[in-house]
Amino acid sequence: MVEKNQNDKGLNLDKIKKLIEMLERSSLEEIEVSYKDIHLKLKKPQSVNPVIHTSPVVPATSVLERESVQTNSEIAKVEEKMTEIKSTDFEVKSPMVGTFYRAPAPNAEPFVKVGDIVKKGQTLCIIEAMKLMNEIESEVDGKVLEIRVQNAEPVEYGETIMIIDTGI
Amino acid sequence: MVEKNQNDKGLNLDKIKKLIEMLERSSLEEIEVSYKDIHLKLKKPQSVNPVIHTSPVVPATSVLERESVQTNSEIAKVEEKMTEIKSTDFEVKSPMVGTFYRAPAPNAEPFVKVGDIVKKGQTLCIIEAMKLMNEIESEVDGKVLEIRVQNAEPVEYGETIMIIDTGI
Amino acid sequence: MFRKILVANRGEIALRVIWACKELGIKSVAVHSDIDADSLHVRFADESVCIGPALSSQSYLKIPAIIAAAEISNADAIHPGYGFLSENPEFAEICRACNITFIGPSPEVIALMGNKSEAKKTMKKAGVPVIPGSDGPVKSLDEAISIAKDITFPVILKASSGGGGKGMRVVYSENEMKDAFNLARSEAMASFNDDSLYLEKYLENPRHIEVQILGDKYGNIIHLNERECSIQRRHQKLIEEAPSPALTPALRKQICETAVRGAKFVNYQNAGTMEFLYDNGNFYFMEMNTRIQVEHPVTENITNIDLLISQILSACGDKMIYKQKEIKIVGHAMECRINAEDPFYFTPNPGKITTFHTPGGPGVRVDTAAYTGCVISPYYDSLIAKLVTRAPTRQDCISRMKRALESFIIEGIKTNIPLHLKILENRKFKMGKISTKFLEELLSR
Amino acid sequence: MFRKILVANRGEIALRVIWACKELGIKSVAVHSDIDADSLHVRFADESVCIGPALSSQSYLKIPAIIAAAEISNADAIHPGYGFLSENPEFAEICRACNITFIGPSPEVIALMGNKSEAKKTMKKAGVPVIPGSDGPVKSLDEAISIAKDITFPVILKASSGGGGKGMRVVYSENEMKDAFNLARSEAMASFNDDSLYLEKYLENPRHIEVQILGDKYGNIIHLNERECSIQRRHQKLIEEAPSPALTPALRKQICETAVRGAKFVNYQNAGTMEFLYDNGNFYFMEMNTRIQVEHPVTENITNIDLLISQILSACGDKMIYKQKEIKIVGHAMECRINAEDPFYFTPNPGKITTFHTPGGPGVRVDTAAYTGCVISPYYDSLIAKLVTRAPTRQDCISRMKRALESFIIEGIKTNIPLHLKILENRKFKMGKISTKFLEELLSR
Repeated sequence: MVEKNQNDKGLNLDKIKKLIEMLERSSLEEIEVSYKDIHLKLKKPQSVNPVIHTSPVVPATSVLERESVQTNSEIAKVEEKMTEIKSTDFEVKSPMVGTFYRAPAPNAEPFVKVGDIVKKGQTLCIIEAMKLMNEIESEVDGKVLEIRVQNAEPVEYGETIMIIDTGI
Repeated sequence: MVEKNQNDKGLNLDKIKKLIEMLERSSLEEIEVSYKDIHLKLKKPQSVNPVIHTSPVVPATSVLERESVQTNSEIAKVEEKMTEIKSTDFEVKSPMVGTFYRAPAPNAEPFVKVGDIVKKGQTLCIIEAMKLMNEIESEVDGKVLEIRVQNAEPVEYGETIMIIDTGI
Repeated sequence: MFRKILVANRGEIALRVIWACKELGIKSVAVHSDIDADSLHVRFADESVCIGPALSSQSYLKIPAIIAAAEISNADAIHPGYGFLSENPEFAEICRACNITFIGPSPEVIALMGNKSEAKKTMKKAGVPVIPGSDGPVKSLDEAISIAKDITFPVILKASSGGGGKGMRVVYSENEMKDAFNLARSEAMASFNDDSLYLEKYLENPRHIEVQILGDKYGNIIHLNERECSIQRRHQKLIEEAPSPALTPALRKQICETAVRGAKFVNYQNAGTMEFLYDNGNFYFMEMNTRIQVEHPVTENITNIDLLISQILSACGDKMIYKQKEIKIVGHAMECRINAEDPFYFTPNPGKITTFHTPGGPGVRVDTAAYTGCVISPYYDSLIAKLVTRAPTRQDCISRMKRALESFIIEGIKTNIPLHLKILENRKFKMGKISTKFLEELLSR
Repeated sequence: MFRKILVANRGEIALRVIWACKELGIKSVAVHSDIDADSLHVRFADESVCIGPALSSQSYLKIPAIIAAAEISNADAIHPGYGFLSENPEFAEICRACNITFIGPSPEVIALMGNKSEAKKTMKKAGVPVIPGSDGPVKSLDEAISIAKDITFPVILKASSGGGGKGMRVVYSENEMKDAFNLARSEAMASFNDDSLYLEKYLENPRHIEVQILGDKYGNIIHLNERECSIQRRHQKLIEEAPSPALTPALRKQICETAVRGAKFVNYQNAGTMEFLYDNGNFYFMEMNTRIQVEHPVTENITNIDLLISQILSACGDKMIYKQKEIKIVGHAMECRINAEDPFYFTPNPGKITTFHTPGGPGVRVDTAAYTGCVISPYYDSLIAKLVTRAPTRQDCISRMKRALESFIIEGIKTNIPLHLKILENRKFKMGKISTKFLEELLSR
């Protein structure tokens, strides 16, 4: 930012002093701060203790705090689930925005059901966008573990639509 | 003190001096500061003698280069001084905004000089505010180690005006 | 022109003064308490002086500290903002004695208008209608009862030196008078060190309508139309707007011209506000604020006149450049005061603001000294931002305010934004059917 | 009225559309690439749809993804903002075929005015002065030389489908023509997949003056006066203002009425801008932008008309509510585009914004989608905020802009704020003596 004509209340000596005190009292090894065009690095002598990293000096608050709160609980949910799920699970993500269909026609059988064994290249579902029916094929061999989207529901780009267990 | 506008925001000698003091007094090993095109790194060796680097990073034509050349001799002086300073130092802070006077009248002797022994209750200086002369008395017994403000200079509330060594 | 103005205030109004100084090319000096060292008014002023500890009485209210700060920084004028020392005649007097221009009216006018019962008497003389009531302080309970009977109940008792709702009591009948009189008197004593009370007719559903006055040093006084500030809680304004939805053009002319007459009578200089209670076509002088008001942006928005710049130029001795007949109202403006408080319990909620994102876009103005990471201290007033909108019509102005409130993100502390949204969605509010009782009624439901 | 508008854009203009939707009580749908999931337009819209990966061609420029997003969210209209698909006639055509209202002019008008040489021909027929030059594309080098001799050197070669300075070459003499012609042609081919070029007289010190047009579906077209956008670098505008300091009232009337005549000739609907080069009392049609412009707030500030709301109402089939003679200019307005770039080397500077504090106070408007903690991605345009000021006079407007720039704190990335301050302090700029060469000259010193 521009050099303002006012006194810079950024990193004055008093603040540096306080930072030194803080560093001394802490178990940290080093403090590095950038503020406007000032960069400051304070370092303690090498110690035996394990190095502790506390990165953001300035709290990296997001405008989206509410959402990140939700995200945490969502993460918790996902994590719980993840414990059941093996590392061999494959997430089928929607390659486009559109409407998800499980079957080729309203009264037809769905392409796949939970528990089905699928082969690479097999059609898993259809995503309709602009009246075009896009068949989504499996990229892996495996067993359908979960179908995340209801028939005829909208999906976003990148949304997980199915989970396939490739470890069978 | 009133913040001077512009121009003195850089890393001038006084500030470097103070930074050195801070590093000396601390248990830290290293201080690194970048400000605009000046880069300053102060590092304590594992041994006793501090190694001091002051070098402008970008344009070698910087106005501050000359100053940093001079810095070394200044630093030497500071070092000498600093070795004397103990944790028993007492900072005399201004209890009010006003103008600092070292003596009761323009041609009188100053109340105290560096090196003087002072007693609790002894007048250290005067701070004038709204034509009122406020005598500032020492809160401790000790020896005047440093007088931070020049005679007839303004002081802010809370500004350190003197340092008294109470450990004598 | 002044060389350097000391801003004897903090928060958004200190910044507001600094903006005006910058636009006029005048240097500014911020004063601050020690806990305000990281405040934006300190950052944006050309110079700053720490004047004392957090407690206002030891810093922002301490006259010697502020005068000393002006002296050591060589400021030739002081802008007092609102609150703190802005209506303290002694401070204005000391500034004058120290040869520092106080940006505001003369100490004499501040003193005269600062005493509510004296101000009322004076305005009565000037031909400004005042609420029927006692002529000055009531001396005894008996006198209070006799006047009340005369002007008919309900009546209201008020502290002569009062403000902010303290020392006020509404009395509906003779029976209630004794207790009310004693209570109001002790409150007045405790709050203002002055137990004198006055009494007036109590209006059941009044609107708060005030007129912005601007005067120079040569007797030229104009008005910049009215503001309506009926949305208030315990005499603390919450939403202000202009023009008032209650006034016809004829009534507007009448009330504004009356305000100018009153201001001329006391030879008013600089910016000031005449506050009236308005009920059913009648309006009564309540008090005059001899300073800039929190809600001045509302007037700036409908007149395109910068009130702070006008204050400075007037104090500097410039002649009034506006003619009354050239002052035009453009559109509608509204201000919501965003306070750090629980939106429904009104308990202050100081703390650290972790996210602060202000709304933008057309017709939105934000006056604030808050920022992401700043700490709202419990020592000072809870106002953290003024959100002001303008639009061609009152309805558009409300829609704009609503979307601005919805996109104002303040995290880390509670604010009254939810209350503002609730008010804006109220049917009576939308229709402009408001009074000073509006909020009380809304909250009691 | 529309029930739900999909905003086919990102950044500040997406927010601007959302504000208008909110004020009109219309639901909004944000579309976004995966890396924009935390953007403010996603947060403030009523709904959001992720439409693809970061690369614009796979998301904001991908027509099927946007149409599908409108379909799954049941949006009945799409606002394209500026850039991306805003001037793509195919997109407007597909919207129409899908029964979704495209908020803008018809696909036919977009196509006609989008081809620069066709647009020029058409405007010539409408009696709008155009720069002397080729009548449509020049077929060969020989033809280019012959026309250049005819209209006298210097001349400028431009890509027929061009924009943003690509495929442009100034030619000062016959000798230079061959190389310039070939270079411009290959640039045009590479950038727009169309190597056709046209040629026109090159003006040495022109001003960029443009007229804001607003039309409804019933042939009513008005202008909202001009903007001057002469402060530009490589045809990228940096500072825009209104009114232009170059025009007399008579010239203003002439240029604005000419623009309306041109717009009427093509039966223009919705908001659009006629861009002219102005030199010494003469003005020449350059091109028409068939969309809202970045600098629209400048016009909103001097006319008090909300252009986004006007666009939506017009697309919805509402009749024009403004009469030309009622459009009044109030004061002066200026916009500085704040870009995430090195202020003097112009290299983009994406990264995380660690502090973002926007200026407030009277007459200051900020349109931005940035916030403390947000990441400015290298995938999109470097515009992070538009700072707009209004004041009674141009001089006051500049003072206000200066203090607003000085109090705009952006940390973590470099911005062009220092360059803006440098321009604002320039004597020639202050006097209004500017041209499209101004910035080049300032920077070369």
